[in-house]
Amino acid sequence: MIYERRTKDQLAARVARDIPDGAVVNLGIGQPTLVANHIASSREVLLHSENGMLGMGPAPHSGEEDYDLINAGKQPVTLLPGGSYFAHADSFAMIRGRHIDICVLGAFQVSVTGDLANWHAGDTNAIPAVGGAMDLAVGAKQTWVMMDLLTRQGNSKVVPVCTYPLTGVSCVKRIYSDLATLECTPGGLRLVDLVDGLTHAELERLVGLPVMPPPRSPAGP
Amino acid sequence: MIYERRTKDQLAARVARDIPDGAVVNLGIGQPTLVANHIASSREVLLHSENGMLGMGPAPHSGEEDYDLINAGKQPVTLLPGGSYFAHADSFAMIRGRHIDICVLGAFQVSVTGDLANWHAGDTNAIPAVGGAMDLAVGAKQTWVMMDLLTRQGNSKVVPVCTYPLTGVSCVKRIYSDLATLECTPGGLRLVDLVDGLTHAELERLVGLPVMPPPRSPAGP
Amino acid sequence: MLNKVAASVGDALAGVEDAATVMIGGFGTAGIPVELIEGLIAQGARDLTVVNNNAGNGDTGLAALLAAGRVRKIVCSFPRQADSHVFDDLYRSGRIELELVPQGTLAERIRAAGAGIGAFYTPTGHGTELAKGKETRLIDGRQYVLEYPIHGDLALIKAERGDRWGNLTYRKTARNFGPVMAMACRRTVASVHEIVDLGGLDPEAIVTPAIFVSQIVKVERRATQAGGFKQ
Amino acid sequence: MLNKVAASVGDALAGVEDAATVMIGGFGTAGIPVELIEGLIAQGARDLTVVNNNAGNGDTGLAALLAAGRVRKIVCSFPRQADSHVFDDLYRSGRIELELVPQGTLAERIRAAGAGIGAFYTPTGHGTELAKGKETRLIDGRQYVLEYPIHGDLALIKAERGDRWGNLTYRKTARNFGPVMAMACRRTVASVHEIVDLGGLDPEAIVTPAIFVSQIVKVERRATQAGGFKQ
Repeated sequence: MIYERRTKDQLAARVARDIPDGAVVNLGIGQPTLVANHIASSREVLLHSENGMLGMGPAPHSGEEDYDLINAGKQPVTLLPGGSYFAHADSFAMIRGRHIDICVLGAFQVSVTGDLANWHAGDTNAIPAVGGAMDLAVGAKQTWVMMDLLTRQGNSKVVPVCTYPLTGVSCVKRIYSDLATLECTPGGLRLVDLVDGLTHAELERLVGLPVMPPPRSPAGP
Repeated sequence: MIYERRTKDQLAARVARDIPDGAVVNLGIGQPTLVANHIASSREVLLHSENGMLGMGPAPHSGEEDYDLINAGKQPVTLLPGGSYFAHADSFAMIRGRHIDICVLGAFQVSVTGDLANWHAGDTNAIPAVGGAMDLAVGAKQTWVMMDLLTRQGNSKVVPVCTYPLTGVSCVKRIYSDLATLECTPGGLRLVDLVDGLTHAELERLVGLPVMPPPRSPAGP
Repeated sequence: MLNKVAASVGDALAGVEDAATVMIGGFGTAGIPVELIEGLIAQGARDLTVVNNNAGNGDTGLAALLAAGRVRKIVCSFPRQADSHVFDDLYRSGRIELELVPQGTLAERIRAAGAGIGAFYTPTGHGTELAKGKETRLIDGRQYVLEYPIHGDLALIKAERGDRWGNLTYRKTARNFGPVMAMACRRTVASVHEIVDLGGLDPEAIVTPAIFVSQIVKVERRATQAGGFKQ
Repeated sequence: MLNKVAASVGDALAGVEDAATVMIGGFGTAGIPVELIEGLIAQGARDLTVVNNNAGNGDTGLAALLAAGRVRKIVCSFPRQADSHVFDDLYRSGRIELELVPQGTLAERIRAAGAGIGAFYTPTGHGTELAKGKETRLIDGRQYVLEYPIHGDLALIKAERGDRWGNLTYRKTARNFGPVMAMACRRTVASVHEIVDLGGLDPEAIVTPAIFVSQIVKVERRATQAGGFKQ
């Protein structure tokens, strides 16, 4: 079988396609940030940044950066008309209070039942840092993960049980990866879609876990 | 002995005299509201109203009432330059978080150790209503009570133990009354001042409780 | 296009279900969403639990909702008022349930629901009748009472200006419970006196961000006390 | 006359005691009260506990305070950064204590201190290492962790405009931790870029009311990232 991994931009576009118009979305630091580039400008999606902003716009033109206006990744951004600023406690009240429709996060590991490990690679010498990951993981109405399916060593990042320290328990609903989109359910993994040329059987071999077929016909990649 | 009760205005003036410049003060509904009239306009005291205002000013001129601008007693008021509006949760965070320097409340009964009863006269047929009294009683840095010392029947409203339902436990620091000013201490009542002509002995007879003498010479009424 | 502007109060309130918990903003004459309450009466939902600071005044607004027999229970801090006769009669005849909550605890329990807090310890009410049967805890030498969030199905609030995303500002002390009630309910409907273009509200001065608002509807400012301005 | 305007940063920071808990606002480049941190270094208090979202960047500001050996413990959500070498060295050599707190829990614990809440249950962190040893509780089918307030002796925050009563507004995302830190400390010092006459701030748009502020001091806007504007 010949199949190609989704590029980072293809993956971001795949995630963007599933975000409903009008949704309030928090995009985590790193790869999830790319999703914003793939939401058509004709659509209205409200981007929330946990440092205190709703209605976040794109990066400013070079030379127009305002270092009082940054996103959670500490990069200069802009605010759209209709956007608002608020304090940290209010921003995390939005998150914890389940007002964010979708949060997209990176991950080191996700378990079949949706446990998430994304804040600490388990190296006991590393200086730990958690930021808003734990709040987002359990607070959003839906937490989606965006990651490569396999590590560089070829091991599945979707695992029966996370071995890295947890960020949240049973919180991931969907995994968008370079090879497939999966849903975490109480009964285990369920397939949403695959890249062209990758078979269900080959996916199960790569993940090393059973993957239930989609309830109906899967959406294209 | 001949003595005269302080009038309501004299009592309000007595309370006003003890409020330091720059203090943040919440004046309860009813008699405590009068205190505002006795704070000299040359002084700056920040009045807090628990419905969401700091820097409350006097009543508006007749015909200039704005019914979106009312105090906790639901009377039209004004806002001074430097005043601010905020929501209920923030307003009670100020109260509960001990940011109000002084709160002045009315009372049915106060115990020698500062228990306060001011929300319910104990009539089982009455419809109960508490408002912000319990928050104010325990939240302010200092809770002062302003009341007549005796009921119409001549019974002391300062009691060994409150018989009416409590508003707060050990929360009253000072009692400003028509006959005397008293402090509630863990050791019992202590005299601050008396109206002219009333003796310490006669006060103790009226209250029916021992009253410690002031630590130093009492201030005049 | 994200457009939360409803064409009418009737449209905004379609589908309110029986037995819903409805939070209604307002304190005294300020911030009562009179038109939305009238809309709820017209809409017809019954067996409601209402969360409000008071329990209605005179014969209009919340008092009219009570008089129409739509309210099973009221959660409030100060039901008894000079003109609360509608509530008083229902209460004395056992036809309405009352949960009395200190005002600050009411605001904080509503905020807790909106902020995803499972429960919190407050010093307010400790040692009083209103804390009877509640868990208490000594923390750092001070006694606290455990209080739980109040979640709502619908919030009806009165704001001043709004835009099509649902951002809101308020006017003076009419702000009161609006911001926390908007956070605590699955659906929040706000009346406004003015709808401005997107970007027409100062992003530094928006009090309730769009995320907390489901629909807004424009109502005319009335020449009444509840309307705010004297005219 | 109530005048909270300090003549200088030095005046504003007089009397900070050793072993104080100092909350310092800022997130990334936004809202760091650089001049106040420099003032604290000059003032000389030591053995401090610092509460901040991060643990310093580069060699200035909080990193300089750490490098000067003034900080015993830091409470933060995200110490590790590309340029957090000062903290990293202190931490690896065991010369600084770290309490790692999820960002939203950090903000809420600070708010709880300011709002008089004795403790609260949050879903954040349940089942993770950061909740180890903490009380948990099942509420309405969901697991929560019990968290306690963080009280401070001194808050150093960066605001935009202020008046002599101490009212504050902020600028864009520089608002971040300022409003809650101002609530949670016995003493709050805010730097502002402009001091306006009383009444010069819109009462509807004041973010931190005067009640939470002890002193304000004017600092010039710098042509640096931390200053906000590019110049």
